[in-house]
Amino acid sequence: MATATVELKPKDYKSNVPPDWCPGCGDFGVLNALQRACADLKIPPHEVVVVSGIGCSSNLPGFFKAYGLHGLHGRPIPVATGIKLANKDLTVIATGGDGDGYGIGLSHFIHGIRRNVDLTYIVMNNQIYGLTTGQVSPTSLAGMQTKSTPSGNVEEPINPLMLALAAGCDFVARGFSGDTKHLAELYKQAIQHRGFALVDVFSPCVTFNKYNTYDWFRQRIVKLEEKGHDPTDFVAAMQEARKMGDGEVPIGVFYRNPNPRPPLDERDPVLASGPALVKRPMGITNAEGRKLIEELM
Amino acid sequence: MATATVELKPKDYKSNVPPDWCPGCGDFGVLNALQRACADLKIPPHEVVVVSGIGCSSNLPGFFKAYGLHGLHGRPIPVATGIKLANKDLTVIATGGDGDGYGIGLSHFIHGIRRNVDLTYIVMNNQIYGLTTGQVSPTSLAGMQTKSTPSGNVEEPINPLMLALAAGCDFVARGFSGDTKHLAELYKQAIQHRGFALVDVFSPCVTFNKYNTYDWFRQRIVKLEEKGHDPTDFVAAMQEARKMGDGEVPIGVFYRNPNPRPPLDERDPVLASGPALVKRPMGITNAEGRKLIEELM
Amino acid sequence: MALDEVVVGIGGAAGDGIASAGDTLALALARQGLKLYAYNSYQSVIRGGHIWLRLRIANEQPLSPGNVLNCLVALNQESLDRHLPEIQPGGLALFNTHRVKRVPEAPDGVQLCPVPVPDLTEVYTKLQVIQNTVLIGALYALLDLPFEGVESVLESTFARKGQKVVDLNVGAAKAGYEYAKANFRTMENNLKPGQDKRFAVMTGNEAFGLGAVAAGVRMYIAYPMTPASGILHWMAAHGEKLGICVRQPEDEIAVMNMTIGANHAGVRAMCGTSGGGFALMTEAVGMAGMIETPMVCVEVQRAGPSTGVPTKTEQGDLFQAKGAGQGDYPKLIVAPRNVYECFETIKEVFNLADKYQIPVIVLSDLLLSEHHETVDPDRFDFESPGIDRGELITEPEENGQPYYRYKVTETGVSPRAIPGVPGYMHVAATDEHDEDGVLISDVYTDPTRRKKMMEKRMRKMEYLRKELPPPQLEGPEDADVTLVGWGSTWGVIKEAIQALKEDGITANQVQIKYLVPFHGKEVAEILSRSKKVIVVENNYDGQFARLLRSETLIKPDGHIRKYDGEPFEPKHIVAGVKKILAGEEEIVRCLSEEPGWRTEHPYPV
Amino acid sequence: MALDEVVVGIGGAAGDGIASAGDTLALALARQGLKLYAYNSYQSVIRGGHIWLRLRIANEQPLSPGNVLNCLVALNQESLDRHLPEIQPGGLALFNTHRVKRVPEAPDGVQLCPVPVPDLTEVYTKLQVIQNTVLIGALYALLDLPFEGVESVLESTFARKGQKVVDLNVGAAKAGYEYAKANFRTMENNLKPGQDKRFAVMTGNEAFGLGAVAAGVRMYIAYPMTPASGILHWMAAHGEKLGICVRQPEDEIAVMNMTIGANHAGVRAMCGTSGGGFALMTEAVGMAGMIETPMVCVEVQRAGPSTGVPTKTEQGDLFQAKGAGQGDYPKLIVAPRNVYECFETIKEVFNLADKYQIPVIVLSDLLLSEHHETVDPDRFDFESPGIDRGELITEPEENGQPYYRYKVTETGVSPRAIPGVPGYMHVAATDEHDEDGVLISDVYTDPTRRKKMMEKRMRKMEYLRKELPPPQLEGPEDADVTLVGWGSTWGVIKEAIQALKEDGITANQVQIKYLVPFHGKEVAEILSRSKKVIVVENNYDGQFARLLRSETLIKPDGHIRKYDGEPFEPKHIVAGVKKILAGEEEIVRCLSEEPGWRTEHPYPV
Ligand SMILES: Cc1ncc(C[n+]2csc(CCOP(=O)(O)OP(=O)(O)O)c2C)c(N)n1
Ligand SMILES: Cc1ncc(C[n+]2csc(CCOP(=O)(O)OP(=O)(O)O)c2C)c(N)n1
Ligand code: SF4
Ligand code: SF4
Ligand SMILES: [Mg+2]
Ligand SMILES: [Mg+2]
Repeated sequence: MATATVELKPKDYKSNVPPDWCPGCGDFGVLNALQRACADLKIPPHEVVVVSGIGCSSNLPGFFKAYGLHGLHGRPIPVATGIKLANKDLTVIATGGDGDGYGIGLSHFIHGIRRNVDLTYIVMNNQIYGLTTGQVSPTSLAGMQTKSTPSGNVEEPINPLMLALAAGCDFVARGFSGDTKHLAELYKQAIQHRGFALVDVFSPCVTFNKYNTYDWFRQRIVKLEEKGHDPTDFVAAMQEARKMGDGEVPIGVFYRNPNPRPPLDERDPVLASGPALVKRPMGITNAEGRKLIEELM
Repeated sequence: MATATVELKPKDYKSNVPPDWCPGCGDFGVLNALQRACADLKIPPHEVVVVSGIGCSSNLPGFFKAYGLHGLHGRPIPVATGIKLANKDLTVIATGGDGDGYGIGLSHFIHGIRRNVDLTYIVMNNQIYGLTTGQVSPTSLAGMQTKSTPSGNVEEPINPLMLALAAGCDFVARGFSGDTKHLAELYKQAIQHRGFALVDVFSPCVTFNKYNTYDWFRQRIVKLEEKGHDPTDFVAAMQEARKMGDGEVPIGVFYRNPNPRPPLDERDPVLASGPALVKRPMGITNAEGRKLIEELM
Repeated sequence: MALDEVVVGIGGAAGDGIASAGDTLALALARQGLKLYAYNSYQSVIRGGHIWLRLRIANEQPLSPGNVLNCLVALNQESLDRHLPEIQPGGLALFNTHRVKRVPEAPDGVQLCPVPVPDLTEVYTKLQVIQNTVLIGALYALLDLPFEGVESVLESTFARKGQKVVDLNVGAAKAGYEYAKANFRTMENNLKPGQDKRFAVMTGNEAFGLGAVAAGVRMYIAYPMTPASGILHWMAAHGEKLGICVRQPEDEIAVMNMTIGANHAGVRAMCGTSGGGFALMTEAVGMAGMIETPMVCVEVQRAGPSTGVPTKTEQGDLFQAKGAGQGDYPKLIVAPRNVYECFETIKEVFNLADKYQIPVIVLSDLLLSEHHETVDPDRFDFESPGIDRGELITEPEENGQPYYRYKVTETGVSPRAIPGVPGYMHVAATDEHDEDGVLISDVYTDPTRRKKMMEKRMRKMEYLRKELPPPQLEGPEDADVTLVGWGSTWGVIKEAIQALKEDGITANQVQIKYLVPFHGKEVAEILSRSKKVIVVENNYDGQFARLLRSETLIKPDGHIRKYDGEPFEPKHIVAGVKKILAGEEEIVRCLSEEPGWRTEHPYPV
Repeated sequence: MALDEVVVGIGGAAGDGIASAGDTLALALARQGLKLYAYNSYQSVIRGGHIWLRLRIANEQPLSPGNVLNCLVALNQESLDRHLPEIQPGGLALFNTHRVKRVPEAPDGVQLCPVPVPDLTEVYTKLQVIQNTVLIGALYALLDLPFEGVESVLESTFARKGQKVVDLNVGAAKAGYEYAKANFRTMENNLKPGQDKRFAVMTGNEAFGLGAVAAGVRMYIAYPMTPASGILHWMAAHGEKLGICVRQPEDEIAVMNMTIGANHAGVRAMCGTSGGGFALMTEAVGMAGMIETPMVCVEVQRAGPSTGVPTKTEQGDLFQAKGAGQGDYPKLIVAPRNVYECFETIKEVFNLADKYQIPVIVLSDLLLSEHHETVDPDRFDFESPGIDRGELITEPEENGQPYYRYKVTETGVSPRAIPGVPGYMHVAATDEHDEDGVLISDVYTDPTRRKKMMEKRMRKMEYLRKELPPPQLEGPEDADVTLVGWGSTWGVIKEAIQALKEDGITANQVQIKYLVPFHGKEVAEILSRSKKVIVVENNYDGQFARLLRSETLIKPDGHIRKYDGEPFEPKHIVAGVKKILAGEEEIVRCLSEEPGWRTEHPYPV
């Protein structure tokens, strides 16, 4: 991660396309916090790549001034992985919604953690499918009425933080888009973490989720740092992560492994030994090629 | 789950196709234990459906006398779900390999747990891709040399038991195919559990996995029941599940939720109110149809 | 000049409640016996953007959105600016003076009808969407239609919210109605409300849902995706009452595998998606072909490639459906041609899927699935032709014969036993297998057996083709030109033919419903008698024209294509036919080019 | 009658070490300047089953597995029983008396060569696979070839295991060699070992790997799948040395998305799979088309549908590749025709992918990818034509112009900046977008812009088609019949033509490499001059014939198809051509029907 010498402001990460989210949508907060975090970290915008899936939340790259790839529903992590492995000098941020990341994209999320590529993954968790006009999501609470569950959701939500911890994620945090200052701090830590980092963000959908509103969260949110949680304690992290639904919604850094696994670019012998792949010369000479053929002779 | 009135023997679940696994393959033990468990539970063979993916392990239904569906790589859980929802009177067992279930099929595994359909899921975990002649799997240990990682695996394995627990699975067990009696007991409990039940089985691949051999396991395996583990204690279960790789490999029932979530067929109002879907009459009258159209008039 | 039909356009932003305003209007008109066709052009955004709903109203059923605009209901400034220039002489523009500050000059003969909505209903200050109700009331007045239509709809819509809400809405509509009567000229027209027979207002997606009910479907499985979500929503809303289990799994791969599992276990299960979701399903569609499990999937096409223009219509997934999954296996691809056929098709294909034990892909598109039209309720027969499960074994039978699940037969179809039946145990495997289901890919392979099993499966295609009704020529035999289309363009082509006739060009039509298997011989025979053949399709590359050439060896004389996101209007086809007949172009690439469609790029670099 | 070429068949079970025995033999022959073509018929099982490896050996390069069997090396009883009847007069059968207990009657003129392996090497008791080495030594003797060939290969193969192991193996081979010399008649043949120039023994998959290296590929990403895994294994084995990052992600969806991500970031990244994996990738292939990111995927076809016969060959995925993903987008589908072209194609298509910013699908098949043949190392040029990245922006340039990633140009290609370059920031979106990348699906849509962008992308296809070399007619212009094939069948068709000539039928050949875009006009022109056109392809449904009809409007006079899992042999095509010319059949469905292929169903119900 390179840092710029010049001062950078959040507005330097603002594209000329104004966000088209519904007024009051939580995703505004996510965007603002990310712009602030990048500015604070002084990452030159052209060295940032924001990769998203499909969903309201996944429109974010269009509103963020940087390189962006607005890909397929559920696939930001593999795309971001490809980009990062090709050019480890970039700051690569994967982002999307709860349906995108915990529904159709769940496998990439868990395997992304396993691979431990140096990515920051931000999930705008509104517990609903927003862009498709309000169906149940894997994080929708049981009983929730949606267009696809008009008489109430009969499945229990999954707990992304528990899953991330169980999968071995070395940095696990949760924020709330109603508190962008706090959120920006989480992003900064996540971006600085070398390896796969998760920031799950409760980002209310004011149009389709009538259950998990700003008020709902405000009544329940507790900051982990304020209650003395030790983010290096795995078991404590698990215990805090289990709490969702118990009336208390903790936010903050749940877990930061004091002995984090080295990221893939340090472990893979090819990536580790030399500059970013994209900066290496291409092709080989006929003499070198001949040697490869000689193995078959 | 119906039980037969006549005595049933393991050989009643033996198809006329002899297994084609390599001599010594762990999957023989998995098959034998399953035949024994079904016999002990007296489930009439024609009321059992074994659904698998693709892999050496996934050939199992061919050797098991029952209904079988040998589907696509990674997809036994959704297929089994469709079958069980259509006919809740059947005993549906999903099975496959570690690549099948924890690699390409991981998302279905986690969401299968979330949906909590009454399935038993048996994973023949040999920590390798067997049928494709020996590539790294998501449960291969770090450093393991395989055809796709000739200089050693640079990724850490995922821990399926931790993931299952984090996903909210109410019955989580692990067996060893070298101890079929113990394994059959786990299967019986898993089949009797109403809801999604996982039995991960260490089932050595004698041909391609030269690391995790029978000997390797025999030196490490510890039975949970012998060390006084309380399977109703979630935190203890997590702690035992974390142990893989620490020199000790616990087997047995890690977790059995004392207050299990009701299975989907009890929660879904359509499934809950009446006989198996397949046994309900089909179609409606013109008068009933007319009412539906009148909503649009 | 009194109009025989009236096209009303309602324009606004997402969130302005256009869809429900349209629903109210459509239902009101239908209850009064009028016929209509409504199409909503919207964007993939929840708030903002420009939404443009057109309702074409007539005494006889219109079959397309039509060519022109007669009445504009502008819910915001932008809509007035965009569409005012399009209004035909004799038409009018209604708008709320509180939302529209700047009134552009109206074209000659177009009446501007500013309605001071805040003055007409005090609710407006709290609930701005009430403007829709007021304006619909006003429109009703200007179309000289009896107010009871609107009233009855508002009553039934708001009934469950109590009489107060009903009164409030009826009052708002009435205020608009009266204000308009008092202040504007009514528009002369020949619409004849008050016909006795009531029609329903239905979308293709609703018809698919109703068809599924008639077919005895017990499970509907889908992952949300525009424009297929309408089926999911209808099914979810009705499932509990009808005993249909509706599930939304984690992704489309799970959807397809679950659907196949359910069908395999003996229920009828259906799934639905759009192109991107279907791409993920293709591997499993091949599984259904291989294990010979019936399956029905509705693929509602939208404008691609990739995410594309998710709220726009296109017929661009024919090749995807045809090429779904590796290798050759029998399948049926059907494209219903109108709302009635959406209903009929589901009943029909479930019977065929069961009979031939094959996967069926029903190709719809956003236009067909989401547009509303009036339909005759009497044409929906839930009881006939009845449910035919084909050779399905659900009860044990003591015949002493061993059971071969994949028995080689003349037709390629083998009796299918479902799990749970004693005495018929077998394994259904995606690996190649012998008649008894045992793998022939594994410890032994046998080219002879492999060949036999491939031929067994593929033979079904010939029997299926013979069973399907071959396409028919509609219209005069000796026409100047034959228009060939497929699926949803049936109506608009029909109307174009009518318009061409008025211009002295006679045309007839072949509209293909069954795409795979294809009636190559029959179509070639029809077309060989045509003077000119023009293919009309809603995509760039002429996917259907390629199929047609392949199956009939006929080179069409011309092509009319559209891939700008908006559906064909009759005028596009009329102009295209003329250009082709005049030898000006071989491929006419249509565009919706009225000023109302154009948008300046709002964010300069 | 001294043979000009010898076909050796080695039969045994999985786990008997046939593949490595074949490798030893092939390398030995190649080192002695002989040419060979080897094909292994195996099953999807790790131990057991029946494996049947055929090596065709000649002085000039053979292009197919051939028609007959001359020498059998039977590693077990079953192999002797199966294949003994197939041996041509003058041929022989070698086997280990310890493994074969019952010797069936040999056909006339076939020499039975029982070798008492346990008596020849004491290692046998511990290591039964040593029988292969002994039998290869014996075979060498009976073919009258100089022992040094085998010796040199065993030396290099076992060098890293130490001199003792080398000696042991060489000793075993020598014992076999000498026993055979002493006890059996050598087989008269015209093979001329000792030619100076050494050839390499290469598979198509290895050639793909080498091609990727030459193309400057920096990442290879794949999920294991037969028969594409060979590329993964070669890349993994060489990646570290060559600086190529090799990754095996969780599934094929991740593979394709990662590959696109890597290409998007500016490296050349390749991926590979077979049909089932490709089915899962199709959605993302459409993404590459839409965001205009180059991508190269090798799809190695195997016998479908679904899991099918995973270790058998077929050309059944053409429609899947053509229909990959929803909607229309530009893509290139190429089917290399031989091992050299596997190498050349990768270099070529990476340049084309970069130039046109499109996804490329390279369609290989199990036959081409897994068969071994001798190749001239001098024909592998790693340096030419050189790497051409097209219009790629990797450094900032101060020109004061705003950057439009998707600028509309004459060719449809817009200069592409990779992430990290200051001043060129943009978003690549799968939604339809304007020239600057801003969505036109979202708050605004504009049919005019949508049409323009579709046309911009699709225009590339015309330029690409013009750039690709059109197919050529090979053979005499005025032949009796033209055989049209695609991809891997090039060699076997060529040999069939040779054989037909000997029977008095002249034939020529058009072998298509570029399938999409297709040179319809050029092919039609060639075929319009043909007396008869017969399409040869390795599938059931005539996928290529359908494409050909669509693109050329030519109805072939006949079809020769094979879909029993085994590849074409020249004789199948010869017989098919004769039947078609005689008017007996229009579609000839070939079968490998020698008794050796037949297997009794081993598990009666
Ligand atoms: C393969 C595929 N399936 C379905 C869709 C339709 N789709 C678009 S966005 C979306 C869900 C959005 O929910 P989420 O990811 O939570 O994002 P949100 O809109 O709530 O921010 C779906 C299902 C798609 N684009 N692609
Ligand atoms: C979509 C798809 N990708 C890849 C394959 C190839 N394949 C067959 S089995 C297998 C892996 C088997 O590993 P595992 O599931 O662990 O089973 P095992 O053979 O070890 O029992 C793979 C990758 C396939 N059949 N389908
Ligand atoms: S629908 Fe919900 S998630 Fe989407 S923009 Fe509106 S508030 Fe945000
Ligand atoms: S390869 Fe391994 S997993 Fe497969 S059958 Fe042999 S021992 Fe078992
Ligand atoms: Mg969401
Ligand atoms: Mg495995």
